Amino acid sequence: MKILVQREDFDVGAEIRALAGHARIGAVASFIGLVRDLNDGSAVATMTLEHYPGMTEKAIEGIVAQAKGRWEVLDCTVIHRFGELKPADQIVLVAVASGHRGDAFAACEFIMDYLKTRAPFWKKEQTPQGARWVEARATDDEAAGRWQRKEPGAA
Amino acid sequence: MKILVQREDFDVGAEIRALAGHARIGAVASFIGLVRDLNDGSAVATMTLEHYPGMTEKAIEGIVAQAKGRWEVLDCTVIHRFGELKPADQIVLVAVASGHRGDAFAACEFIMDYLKTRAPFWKKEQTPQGARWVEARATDDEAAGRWQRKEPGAA
Amino acid sequence: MKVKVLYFAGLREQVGSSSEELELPAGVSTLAGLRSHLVARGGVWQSALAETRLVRMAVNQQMAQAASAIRSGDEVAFFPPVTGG
Amino acid sequence: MKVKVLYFAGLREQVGSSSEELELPAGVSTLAGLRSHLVARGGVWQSALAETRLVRMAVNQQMAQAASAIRSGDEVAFFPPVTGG
Repeated sequence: MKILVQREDFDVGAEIRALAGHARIGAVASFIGLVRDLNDGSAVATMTLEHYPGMTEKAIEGIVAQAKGRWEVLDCTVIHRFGELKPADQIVLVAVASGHRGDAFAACEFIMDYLKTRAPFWKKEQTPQGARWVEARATDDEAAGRWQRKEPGAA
Repeated sequence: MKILVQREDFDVGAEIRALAGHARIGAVASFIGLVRDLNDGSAVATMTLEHYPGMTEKAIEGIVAQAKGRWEVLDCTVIHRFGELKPADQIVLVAVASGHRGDAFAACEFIMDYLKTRAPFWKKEQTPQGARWVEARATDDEAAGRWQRKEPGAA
Repeated sequence: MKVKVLYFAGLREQVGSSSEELELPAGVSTLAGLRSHLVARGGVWQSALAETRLVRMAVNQQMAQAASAIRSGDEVAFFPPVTGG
Repeated sequence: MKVKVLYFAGLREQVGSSSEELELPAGVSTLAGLRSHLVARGGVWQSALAETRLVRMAVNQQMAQAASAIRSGDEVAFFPPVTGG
């Protein structure tokens, strides 16, 4: 397991290769989030990611622990950047290694959905209309909520 | 769009970097399938992947076209190997670039599920008990069937 | 009419052939008909292609059903359920 | 009791402070109580932390609810809904 919150970019190929290389792994699902040059109808020149140092790492650890409790996760890497980013820059990587693809996909998407709604990061965009904080989306809460409805015993 | 059926290994990092690099892409979901050293309780020494040259490419093209009809797919790469492979070797890569993560995850998992049940590849494993053809799994049909139930107007 | 028939994977091994050119009698015009024609050879053909076996079929490199028509010059393939990915 | 209070993102900009050390009156023992105490300062505090605003809270770097207890020495944080990933 590897969790990094860093200003620097990351190398997706190297990170995936570095996942525990044992031969019980049959599936690696991964996700990369990138800065788009257009958001909510405005051109985005640069984006600044603020975070809560210390809490971010703990929040991601907690999310990964939940994923491990629900699916077979043989190894997992989460890297989230902060600081100033430009369009097409990488923001986040989640890579999950498992025996089977169903577990790898589910754990990877779960970690992303929870990270979007529970890890203390905030995006501020510079647009031609000035700087603005990105608003949280109801669709992100819904995406995270899907997983709760699937939990046994949950309402 | 890039679809390759080849004997050679592939470089995941290079393939993901090569996805159309424009800044409308906010999400890249990818999947790598690998040879496991244990399958259905038997140690796997080597695996041979047979395929139907010509039809495999068409089948994958058809699956990718369906995914593009259902989700926003800005770019997509599918590479599937054939020939003799060893445990921990890479078998397949599916990488999907989209504006948003929901589309990228769904299209990537859809392509994998359909590829497992509709693309003409067959695995033969060498085990201490001898060579055996891998049996198709009911769980793979179920995984592919999920997507049909979600189609509007489908029974 | 003449068709090319391909066999793959376990089915190829069972019938001991990967491909053949077939001259079909007039009555054979669907995949089901072709399969019955091959089963009628008996022996490994009967066991490999029996109704009770899960066999997938393609015509001209497209997945096809038992009722699918076949025409002269078609490439037909028989194979087990696929296991790639 | 004494607590450390942190503010992040838009909320930090609104109150014009990223962190402060607070000496709390005896009656304040929950996050809701602390929030009311800050709102009572009026001005930017009142507008940024008003009941009608969606504000997320953490105690000692764990997400927490309004009813959560706070103790002397705790690190408390107020921030808008998160937008990372």
